[in-house]
Amino acid sequence: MANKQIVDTGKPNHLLRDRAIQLLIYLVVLCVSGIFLWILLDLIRGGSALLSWDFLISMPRDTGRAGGIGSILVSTLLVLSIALLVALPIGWATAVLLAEFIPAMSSFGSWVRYSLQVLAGVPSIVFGLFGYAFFSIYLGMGFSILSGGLTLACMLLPILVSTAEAGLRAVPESYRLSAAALGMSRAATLFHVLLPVAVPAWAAGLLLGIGRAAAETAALMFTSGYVDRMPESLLDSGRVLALHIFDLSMNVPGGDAPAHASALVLILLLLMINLVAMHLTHLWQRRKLNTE
Amino acid sequence: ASSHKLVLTGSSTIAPLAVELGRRFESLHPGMRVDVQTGGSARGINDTRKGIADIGMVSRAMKADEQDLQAVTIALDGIGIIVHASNPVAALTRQQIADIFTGKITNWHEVGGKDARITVVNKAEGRSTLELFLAYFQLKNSEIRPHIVIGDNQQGIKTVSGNPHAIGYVSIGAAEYDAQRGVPLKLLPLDSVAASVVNLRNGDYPLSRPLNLVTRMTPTALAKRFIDFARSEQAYDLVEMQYFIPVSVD
Amino acid sequence: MIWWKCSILFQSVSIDRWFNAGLRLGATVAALIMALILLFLLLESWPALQHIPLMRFVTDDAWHPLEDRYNLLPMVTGTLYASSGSLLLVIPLGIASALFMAFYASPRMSMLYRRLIELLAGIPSVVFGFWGLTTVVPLINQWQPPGASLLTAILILTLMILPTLVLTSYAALIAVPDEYLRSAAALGLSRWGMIYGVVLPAARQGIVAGILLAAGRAVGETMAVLMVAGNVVQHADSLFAPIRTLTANIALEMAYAMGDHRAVLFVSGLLLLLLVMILTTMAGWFGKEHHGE
Amino acid sequence: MAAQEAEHRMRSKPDITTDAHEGVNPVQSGCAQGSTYTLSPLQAGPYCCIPEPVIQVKALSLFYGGKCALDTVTLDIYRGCITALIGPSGCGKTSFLSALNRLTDLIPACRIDGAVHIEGENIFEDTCNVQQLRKRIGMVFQKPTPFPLSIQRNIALPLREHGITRRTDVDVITEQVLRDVGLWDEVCDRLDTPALSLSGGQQQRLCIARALALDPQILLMDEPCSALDPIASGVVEDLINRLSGRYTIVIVTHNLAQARRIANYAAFFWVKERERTGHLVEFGHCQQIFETPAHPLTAAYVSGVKG
Amino acid sequence: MAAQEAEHRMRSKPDITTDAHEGVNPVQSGCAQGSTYTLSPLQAGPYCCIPEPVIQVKALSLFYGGKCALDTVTLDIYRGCITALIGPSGCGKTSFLSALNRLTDLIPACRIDGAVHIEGENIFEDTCNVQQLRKRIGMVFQKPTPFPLSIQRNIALPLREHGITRRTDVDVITEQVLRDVGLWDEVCDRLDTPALSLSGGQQQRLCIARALALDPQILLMDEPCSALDPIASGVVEDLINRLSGRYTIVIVTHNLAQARRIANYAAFFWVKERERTGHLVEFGHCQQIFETPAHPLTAAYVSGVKG
Ligand SMILES: Nc1ncnc2c1ncn2[C@@H]1O[C@H](COP(=O)(O)OP(=O)(O)OP(=O)(O)O)[C@@H](O)[C@H]1O
Ligand SMILES: Nc1ncnc2c1ncn2[C@@H]1O[C@H](COP(=O)(O)OP(=O)(O)OP(=O)(O)O)[C@@H](O)[C@H]1O
Ligand SMILES: [Mg+2]
Ligand SMILES: [Mg+2]
Repeated sequence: MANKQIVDTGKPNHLLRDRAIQLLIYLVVLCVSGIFLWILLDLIRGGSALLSWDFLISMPRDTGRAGGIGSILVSTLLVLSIALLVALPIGWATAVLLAEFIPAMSSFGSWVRYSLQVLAGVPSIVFGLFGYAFFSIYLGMGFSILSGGLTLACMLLPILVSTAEAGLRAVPESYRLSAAALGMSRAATLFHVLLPVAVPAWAAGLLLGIGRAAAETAALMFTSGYVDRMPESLLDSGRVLALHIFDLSMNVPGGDAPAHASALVLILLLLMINLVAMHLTHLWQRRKLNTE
Repeated sequence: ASSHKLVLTGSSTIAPLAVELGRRFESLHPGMRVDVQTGGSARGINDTRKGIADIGMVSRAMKADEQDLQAVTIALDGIGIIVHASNPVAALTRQQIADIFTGKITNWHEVGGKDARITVVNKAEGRSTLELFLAYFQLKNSEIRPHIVIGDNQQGIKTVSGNPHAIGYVSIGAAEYDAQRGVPLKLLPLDSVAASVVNLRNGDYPLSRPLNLVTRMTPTALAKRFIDFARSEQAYDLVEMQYFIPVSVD
Repeated sequence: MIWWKCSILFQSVSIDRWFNAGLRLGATVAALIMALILLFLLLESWPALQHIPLMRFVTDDAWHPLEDRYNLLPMVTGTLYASSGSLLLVIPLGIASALFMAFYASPRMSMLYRRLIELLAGIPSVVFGFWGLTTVVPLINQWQPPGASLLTAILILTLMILPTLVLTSYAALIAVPDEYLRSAAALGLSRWGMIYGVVLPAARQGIVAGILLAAGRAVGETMAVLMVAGNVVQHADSLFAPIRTLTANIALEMAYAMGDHRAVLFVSGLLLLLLVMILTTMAGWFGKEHHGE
Repeated sequence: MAAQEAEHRMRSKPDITTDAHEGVNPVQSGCAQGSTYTLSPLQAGPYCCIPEPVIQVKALSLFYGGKCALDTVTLDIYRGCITALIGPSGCGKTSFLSALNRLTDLIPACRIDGAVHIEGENIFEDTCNVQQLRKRIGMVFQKPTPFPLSIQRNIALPLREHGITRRTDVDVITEQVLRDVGLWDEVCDRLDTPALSLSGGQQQRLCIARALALDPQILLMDEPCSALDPIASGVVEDLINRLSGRYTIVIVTHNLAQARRIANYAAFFWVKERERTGHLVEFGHCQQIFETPAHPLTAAYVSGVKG
Repeated sequence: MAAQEAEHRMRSKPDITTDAHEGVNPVQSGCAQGSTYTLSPLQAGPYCCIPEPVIQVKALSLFYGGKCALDTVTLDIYRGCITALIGPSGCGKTSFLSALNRLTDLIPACRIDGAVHIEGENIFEDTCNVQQLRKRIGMVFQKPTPFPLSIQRNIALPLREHGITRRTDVDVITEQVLRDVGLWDEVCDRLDTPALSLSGGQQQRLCIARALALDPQILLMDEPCSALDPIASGVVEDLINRLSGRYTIVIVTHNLAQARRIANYAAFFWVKERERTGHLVEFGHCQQIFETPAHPLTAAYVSGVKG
């Protein structure tokens, strides 16, 4: 046919182009996976020998060269929980407010949004400086798990808000309209209709936040401190895993093997949190929504 | 700081030692807590002045404007020049080192090594190791032409051990620890005195520094007890384990 | 009994009001944090700002704070070079990865790759820095000494921010309505034609948001860069020249700084904050313009 | 009328006494026999389209941002009657409906001038309880919009919200409204499956059922049949016919034949070419609008287009 | 026929020579005068519904996961004719259409048995060039689905993709197809605005124009009018009438009156109650299906429901 000719002249290079792009994309993926597997393998090679249950529960000795990371795990979890306990309510409340309760263009809304966007771009070390100046010195918390947790909470806020807000915005407008038309209050609409739909996005944001928080070094250097003993209260200083890894590799001669092992533990921990959170989200959504 | 808790902050060189000291101190005095934070000597001074810390750790001699604090030396440490183990250069004169660091000598073959560009590893501004090094070679930091600037000791060791043409300087203790465990690293003698703990102890090695614990003029009873403990013979083995030199109490 | 029913209604109205108040409180706190950060950075850097004229931060001949020379400019360029370099690399890599997960891989592969990327998102930056220091730097050193350089910084940064970009743009890609895909396919568009012509424009906003997020991380990353960038305060004249970024400078010197030196470091923190504020404002304008069209 | 009223009250307030519950019993037994019950009382109820305005729209103008979408509409809607809104796309029919139950509140840029009195009360006043208002005014959208919940919960959720929480009451009402829309037989064995797994027509009927469950006085329907196949559409149309009299119904439809079949009154909207502002051209008895339109535009529209 | 062919060639191959471009010139000048041009040649073209099958569907079965959605449909679709698919919701009309241009490939869980021959070639064979196939078969969906691009780019994008890249060619074709669907006058001064800012009816016509731009031989339309108001719907219906003969059209519609008005052939699908499997009940001339249906189900459907 007449038009076939045109297409036939166009066709081969399209096919070629498609193939080439596909090849490129596969190459990129191979490269990325390759490099990441390389890092992981390096870590495993360096640290797997040390990894054992004992390593997880015993205290570090000899500045971390010997012993385990028991106290450090505890500090890490404490700092993380404080950060989440503080950041989640504030962050999610802000997200709900921004997405559901005030018009996007209102001055309060745009002010909040602007400051969150700035916060999202603030380097973690600046958070560290701020936490040191505000929580540790001005509020007198000293080097403590509390101060570190609060600093991290500030850092997590923008991530939590933006993911949760995006999740809510992705819920079709029609749900809101029909809920309103049924005379439901906005709070009820939120809890019974919007949240169940948005929850995977929230969970993803939460996970992203936990990942960031657990891997954070710079913000905690000046706030939660270096002490590697078992914390007895929230006002004690406690060294988190990422900082432990940093210290072992930068400051302790012969600290490489435990640093590798600690990094492995951190990654496994994140993986576990990831899987558990995904599972819980799924269960919850299923219960709420009766999806099959 | 409460009556049963001691907070130490300051030099990252002393911190590992202080942690071990604290651990033993705690076992001797149940109910005590010793918290050690690292950072740098300046932070030790700062925090002690502000009262955030009971004791500051300072890995250099006290300066003139720091006479408001009371310093006690608990150990000695040396600074050693390090190169990669594969570097054929066995020794450098004081002048050669100064020239290398100021960029007048840029190739190893000028000092009898292979034909390769020298990578100068310097420390970041403010570190006491840097201050000591500069003072010894009578240089100013602005004269140094570094290729890499590092923070902590281990970063220096990792940089030099990963680069056959690098030259840097770190705490002798740390370097010796790693060198003995197979890290490709070589300590160069200084003024033809081998950089080793032994020579440091003899007092032969020229580039050494005191490791101080500082307090405010009237230390708390607890801080005083800890400092006394740190200087006592009970702590010698801990000091030596970190490759430092205990100072003998008279 | 009727009052009971009324009270429920009344409750749900007042719940809305209380709820709204609570939310506003939370949002105010969130917004105040930025103000607080600004305030405290200003307070801490005040001693320096008071007697060091602002111009000196750009006109001094070098960065030797102990010798009273405070030129921050080389570190600003260092930050810009490193982050824009890594962005240049990460944008194609990240989007290609996201496309792979959304349109090229089988569901299983996609899941696997996604897990891998999620894992990487959680690897602490220290580990990247550590790996760069012991693996990448020596490699590059063999080729162009000293190894620790702008290039290594860019490479390591790229690896670090890749997961952020991949995950966000993947989310944006799969949010593109199926209808677009269906009608594109029905028009006989090839896979790439569909992606380039329809999917990417439709997902543009999400992807740009991801890029901004990644850019934020690139500018703010401290530890990894500190370990691999060489940290020499200079304007980089080639990819192989060592550089120092503003954040690395703070981390390197903060612990040892006193007096003016310390205050100047806070000034550089302030500078970073201002930089971010300006970028955010610009992004806002940009977004608005696009919105308006 | 009175009997019907009583039955309404019983349904919407089942917690008055336990007697009320027993009073509902016959309904249940009736249901078990088939769909006879729900059809009969409705059909038996008096057909009462009373020329007494329930909704009085007074000079209503509606703006999106700066743009005027609806220009000074004045219109009465009569109790128990079916009023059809017709007109081309974009003439503001949906906007008009949304203004009646203040759904426009949800659109930040939307501003309203004028007044709408429902049972004599101006709904745009601050004293108006919006949730209560929306309970009284049911709305059905063009696209079926069930919540992503189970069928059962789709109906139970708004009931809960309005204070009907007892399990048995909710179940009774659920069955009743599902029968009303002819969905009961199709879904009674899978009330727990997601509503989104229903077909389009079923979803739409579920939405109507959901609106009916709150026992509103007024029902706003925005092209309820346009997404449906003829069978489902016929069912819904029948349903609307049965509901009239009991409810005041305002329906938007593009299907003129349908409007003609079911409506008592019709309002014709038109949109000006240039400024794209919608306005009311003509309002009157359905027959009058379709057979003796007063305005040439109306005449052109009702005759010229293919339904 | 021959004249028409020539005109096609001109349109779809504007880069043959520069003469071709001049040949198109009268079109442009014609356009400037109004929509006379596009209407006249099409209407002038011979009405050619030829009883020669273009599409032969042979025992087509379609499964979603394990569930059979369409059961052994065998059907011929004739060249240049309009074939209407009617039937209740969920009977598999959309699925059937999607199978014809292998859009079902996009649904991972979807499996197909049987064969579809288009111009004698089995499209389910691996050798079939799917993109080429889909270019030959235009499709319009129930919901308007313009891409989130400008109006201009919505049409230019598929053209580019199929090798028509010269700016002038693209512009000529764009104008022509927009005239074909009667959209040119409405949008000619704002071709660069986002297509999503158009009204529903305009969007749908844009989608039709987009499909026409590729100059397909076959046009599949899935309820193209259901989202439209009567005016827009009438315009589209006219358009379909004009396109018949030139294109082979398969249209799904819920509007039986419409089907009756425009279709040459009709196929009636039904869905079994229990297993929800769709199947073809009857296929024949439109008149026959509507007036003398062979199957009682068909009879019930075409008479019993209100269009
Ligand atoms: N949320 C909104 N923001 C801005 N403009 C809007 C919004 N909703 C509707 N409009 C505009 O208001 C006008 C009237 O829209 P409306 O939806 O009321 O029309 P309609 O009569 O319901 O049309 P249709 O028959 O297509 O549903 C249109 O021009 C439309 O573009
Ligand atoms: N992607 C899918 N996955 C699983 N099942 C599907 C999918 N699409 C359609 N179905 C099912 O296949 C059957 C036929 O659907 P189809 O959309 O073809 O019906 P239809 O005749 O077009 O209906 P309507 O008139 O409502 O558009 C339905 O039961 C539907 O639930
Ligand atoms: Mg509408
Ligand atoms: Mg369909």
